[in-house]
Amino acid sequence: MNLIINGKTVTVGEEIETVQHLLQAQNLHERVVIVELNKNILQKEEHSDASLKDGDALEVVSFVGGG
Amino acid sequence: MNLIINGKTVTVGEEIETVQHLLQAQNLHERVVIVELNKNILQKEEHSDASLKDGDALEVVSFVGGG
Amino acid sequence: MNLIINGKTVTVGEEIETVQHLLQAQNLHERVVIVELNKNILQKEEHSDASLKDGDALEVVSFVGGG
Amino acid sequence: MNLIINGKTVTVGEEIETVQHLLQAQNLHERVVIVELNKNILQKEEHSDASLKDGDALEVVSFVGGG
Amino acid sequence: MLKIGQYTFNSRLLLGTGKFPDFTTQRQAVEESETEILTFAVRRMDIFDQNQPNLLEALDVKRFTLLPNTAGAKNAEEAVRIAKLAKASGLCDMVKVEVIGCDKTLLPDPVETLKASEELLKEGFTVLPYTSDDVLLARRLEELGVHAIMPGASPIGSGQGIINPLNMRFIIEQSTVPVIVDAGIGTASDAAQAMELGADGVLLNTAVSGAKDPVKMARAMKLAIEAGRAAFEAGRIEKKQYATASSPTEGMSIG
Amino acid sequence: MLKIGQYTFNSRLLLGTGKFPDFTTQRQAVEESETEILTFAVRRMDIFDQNQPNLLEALDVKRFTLLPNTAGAKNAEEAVRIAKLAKASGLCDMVKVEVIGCDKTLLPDPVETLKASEELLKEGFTVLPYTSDDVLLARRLEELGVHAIMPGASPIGSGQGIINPLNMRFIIEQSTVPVIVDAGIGTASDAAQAMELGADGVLLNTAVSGAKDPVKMARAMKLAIEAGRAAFEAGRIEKKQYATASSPTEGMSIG
Amino acid sequence: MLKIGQYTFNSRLLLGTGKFPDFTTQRQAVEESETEILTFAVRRMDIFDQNQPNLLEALDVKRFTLLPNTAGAKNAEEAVRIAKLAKASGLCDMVKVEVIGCDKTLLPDPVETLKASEELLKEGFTVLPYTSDDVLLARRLEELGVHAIMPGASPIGSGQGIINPLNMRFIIEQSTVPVIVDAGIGTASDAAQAMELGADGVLLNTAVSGAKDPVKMARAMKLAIEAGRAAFEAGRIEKKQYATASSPTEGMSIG
Amino acid sequence: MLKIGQYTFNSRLLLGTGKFPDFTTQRQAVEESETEILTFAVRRMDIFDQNQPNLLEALDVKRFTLLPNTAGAKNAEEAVRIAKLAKASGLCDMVKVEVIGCDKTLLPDPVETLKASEELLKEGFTVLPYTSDDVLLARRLEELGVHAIMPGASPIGSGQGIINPLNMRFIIEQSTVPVIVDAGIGTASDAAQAMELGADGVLLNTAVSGAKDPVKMARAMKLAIEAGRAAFEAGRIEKKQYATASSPTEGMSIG
Repeated sequence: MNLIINGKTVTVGEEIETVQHLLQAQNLHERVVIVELNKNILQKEEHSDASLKDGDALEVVSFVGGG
Repeated sequence: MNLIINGKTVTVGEEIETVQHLLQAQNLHERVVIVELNKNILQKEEHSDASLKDGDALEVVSFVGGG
Repeated sequence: MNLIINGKTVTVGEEIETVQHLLQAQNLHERVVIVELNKNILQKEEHSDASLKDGDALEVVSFVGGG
Repeated sequence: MNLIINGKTVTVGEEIETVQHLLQAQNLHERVVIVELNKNILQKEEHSDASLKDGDALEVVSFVGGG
Repeated sequence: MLKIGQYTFNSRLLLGTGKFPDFTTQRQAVEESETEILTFAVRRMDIFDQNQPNLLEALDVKRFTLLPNTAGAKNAEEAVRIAKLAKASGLCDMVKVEVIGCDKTLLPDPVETLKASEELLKEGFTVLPYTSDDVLLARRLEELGVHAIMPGASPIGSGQGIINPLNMRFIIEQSTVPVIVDAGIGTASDAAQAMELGADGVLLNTAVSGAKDPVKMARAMKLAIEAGRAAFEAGRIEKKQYATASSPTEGMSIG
Repeated sequence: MLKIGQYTFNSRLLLGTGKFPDFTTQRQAVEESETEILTFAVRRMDIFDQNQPNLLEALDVKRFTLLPNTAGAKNAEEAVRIAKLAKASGLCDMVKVEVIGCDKTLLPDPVETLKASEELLKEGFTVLPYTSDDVLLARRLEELGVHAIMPGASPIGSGQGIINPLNMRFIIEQSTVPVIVDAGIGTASDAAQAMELGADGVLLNTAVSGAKDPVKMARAMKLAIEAGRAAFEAGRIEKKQYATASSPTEGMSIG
Repeated sequence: MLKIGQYTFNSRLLLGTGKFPDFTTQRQAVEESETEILTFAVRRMDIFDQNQPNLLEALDVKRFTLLPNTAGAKNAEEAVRIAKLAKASGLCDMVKVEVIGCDKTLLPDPVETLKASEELLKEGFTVLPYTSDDVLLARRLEELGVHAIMPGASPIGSGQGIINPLNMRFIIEQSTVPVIVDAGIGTASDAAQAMELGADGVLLNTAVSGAKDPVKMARAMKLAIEAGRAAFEAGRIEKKQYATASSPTEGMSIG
Repeated sequence: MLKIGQYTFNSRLLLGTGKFPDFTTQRQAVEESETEILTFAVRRMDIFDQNQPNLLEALDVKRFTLLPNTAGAKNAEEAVRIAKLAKASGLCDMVKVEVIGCDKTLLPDPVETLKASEELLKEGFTVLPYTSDDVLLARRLEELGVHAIMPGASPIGSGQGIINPLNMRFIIEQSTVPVIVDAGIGTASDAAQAMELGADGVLLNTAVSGAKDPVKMARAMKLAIEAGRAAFEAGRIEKKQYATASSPTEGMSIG
């Protein structure tokens, strides 16, 4: 399945059915990660129910140093 | 006839039929005077055609020192 | 005996034979007092030996608030 | 004859008998030149009487731009 | 040459007409200043008072470009109305947009100033807004199409001069329309500094009318603005922390 | 009118002659500045170099009062000698006493400056010492009988302008001889400010000779000094923290 | 106690987390500063780079209130989106509204800042807008209901300190919500001055992270803010032009 | 550690004891300031007035190093005499040389200050002259062998802070003995600035004793001096005219 993550097309395995799966696969589920799925910002608790389908566009952002 | 000039009610003679008459009566027709008749700003050349009727509200303003 | 203390003439009893006596008489011997006897500045330990005679001029100064 | 001019030893012809001669030889007699002969500052009018002998030390200065 | 909209001027001094001790002093000060632009306010007049002095008649208005302000307006609507009244005099189509947001500081309200400027531009006025030294606000006004930007040096009549020369320079650097430093000028060196920063002109009033000798101060301001402009064009030396000799340092030890 | 010793001048600008790009620019700058007093330094010359340019001959010295400085002197003795050499030219009896105590800041040595001034006064010179803005040092110099006090605005050639206007005002208020602000002037508004503080004149060099366009800057300085003087005489408005309307505040609400 | 919205803090220092040489230095600087509020930016992450360091994990975020900024937003819409993304982390509901209008000066756009603040207030955020020192703009923001006003002292990272203390004081005097001086602080005395003007807090970043020794500078800032606050509460002496003796002037002539 | 002559101190604050509202406030202010050096003046006392309060007895003098000043002296001779009187108390051998040359500005006389310092050094005193910010005068004093230089920030009690930071820095850079900024400090940020310039200490009096709350201001000054010193040691960022982002500028456009 193809996803557009932060503007780049990425192919992920079929086992990745939800945003939560995607983050777990990268070991990010424990970390501060914010996901926007098809322009819809997800709260942390929505990650597990947010199912992914081919062509979905995700923004994945975090906090970095800033003033 | 009663006019409301700059907020105050003033009684003027029947011979005052236009804004021009009003200004002439006060010797102001030669001077820098701007008249608003019933919220409608008059150009200088409109003064002579602007007829006055009882109860008309006029604003009469001029230039003063300012920065 | 007359002394000139800080510019003013003062009469003191015969029992006042030294600067130390003078200070003791005013209960100042324990305090921070600096004495100049006839233009000669006395160290604290010299007070008891500094004998006074009629007409001696004394400056008596102390510390006050200052910046 | 040797002269020390501004610290440098210079040999000049026998015809140079005065400061005036020296300046004329260099076409400086009309210009703003100040001469000190053996630590003695000369006024302009003294130049013609100031005779030079072997070993004399001269300072020759002028005005330059300054603030 | 100072160009504002379709107007051009030799003088870079815009002079306010408020608070002069008397008309004679004012007329002489205006003369000495060699200004070509005079600002005015619009106010109700008592038409039944014959002897009410009239400022304009004390001056030969034909010789000046009149710049009425919208002082007194608390919002865009009032400002627009005052501007239209002024224009109805047939004497001017320029206006200084002045919408004060605070009686204590007499500083302008950014939102209403933007609104009023936009509206008056639609109405075809030549628009000169009095604004703060907010750099992006100045840019917004320029984007609307105003004919000049008039940032304040410091509060009106305070005579504190240019408190923030950095913002002033930023506004001047970014602007493609003339920048006229307005309000807060206290003395000649303030006006010169404004010009040295690259301003196209200076608008002042109290600094002249409130001086002990307004006529002489008018002349001082004229000279200062010419001086500041010349210095700006001449290109000043850079500031250095340490010193640099003006007299030669070599060959100093004489004898 | 500026009076220094027995001399009187219409111009209040004293111009240094150092570091101009070329003699032509210098001559034009001198013209534009309308100065009547030119400063110079005294240096050894190479009498065997015919073509060595001579500054004075590039100018019609008769038209100017010459003010040689003692730049290069490290102590009073050297300063006195340089002054005497200058006087021996028969062209001047004025001298700018300049005894530098530090090569980095080029600031004057107070003790040697006092000594040199005292000695030169004995010798009958018209003495103008360059000094710091130390108020009591200025008073000491005046007590010696110097003909003018020349406090520095900031380090020579630094162009930082008047760093301490308070000391400058104190010096001006206490002085009965002319006070000429010397050194540190960077641009026109600095010169205007000096005059607004009440100075009797300004001596500058690098601000003009180092400008991109020295001739235009010379003109800017001339105008600025006139502007500042006029502003000083006119009596500026006081600075206020808050604003004061220049347009009438009453009868504002129109209709 | 500093109260912002429903939050209260003992420290009046808000510390940015940008541009520290390394996480260790940053952690120590944060410790020394004793700040309780840390600002952050929101950025895309590369989810496929495991070792990508995560700032928050370098700090014990539970101990701090997080204040994400909307840096990078060019308009209100982008700012609102960044704020919502930050809030979706579940870690914060405060936001520093930062809509930059110019890349060179990094000064804020007044119109977009107003829009973004209004929208985010509707969304229930605790809103702290970074704004210029435009006094009426600050008032407009307060009228919208923002929880604190954050006027810039000078351009971000410029270290120029408070260029316009007058506007800063006006903003502080008129505000009923906390005023936090944000941007431009260069060193400890700048922070102290901000507090002496009556500011409720100071937000800084580069002054600490860019110092040669960020940890020591963090401590300097903590002390300076306490010093400035204490001085503000203590009530400073008035400035006088002339001197006033601190030692008694009477009875001076001894003998 | 501040070393003056053979003395060393942890605190860099020297506190004057003049003009406190009462002894209790003074004692508390001294406590809060954590100063280790107290300045005093020497005056005639009325030995026949028993209840005459004695300042020293209100404080535990053993805990402090006493620094009597020579205030009141109009010349070197008077200063030397006052210093000797102070020393005869057996409580101190340090002295603040203070020879005032002008009652209006209370600025020091350079010549008499040099003379008095030279004489007192001969007499074996630890000499701390109060001087102007004249850079070469400070060097002259150091050449005499004084144990610290104490340049004034602005006139005594004026609270104007450091008017000429450039001279102050020059003095600090050239000095091999401690430089203590004395006189003119008005509030905490002034003291912090003095330390940021690299001063070794600050001497103040009126700023604390004249504050509405002297005790709190004493604490403010203590903190400010620590803050300023830490900032000096930390190495501040350089001032830049334009801005530098603290948040990352790359990867800003999100989605």
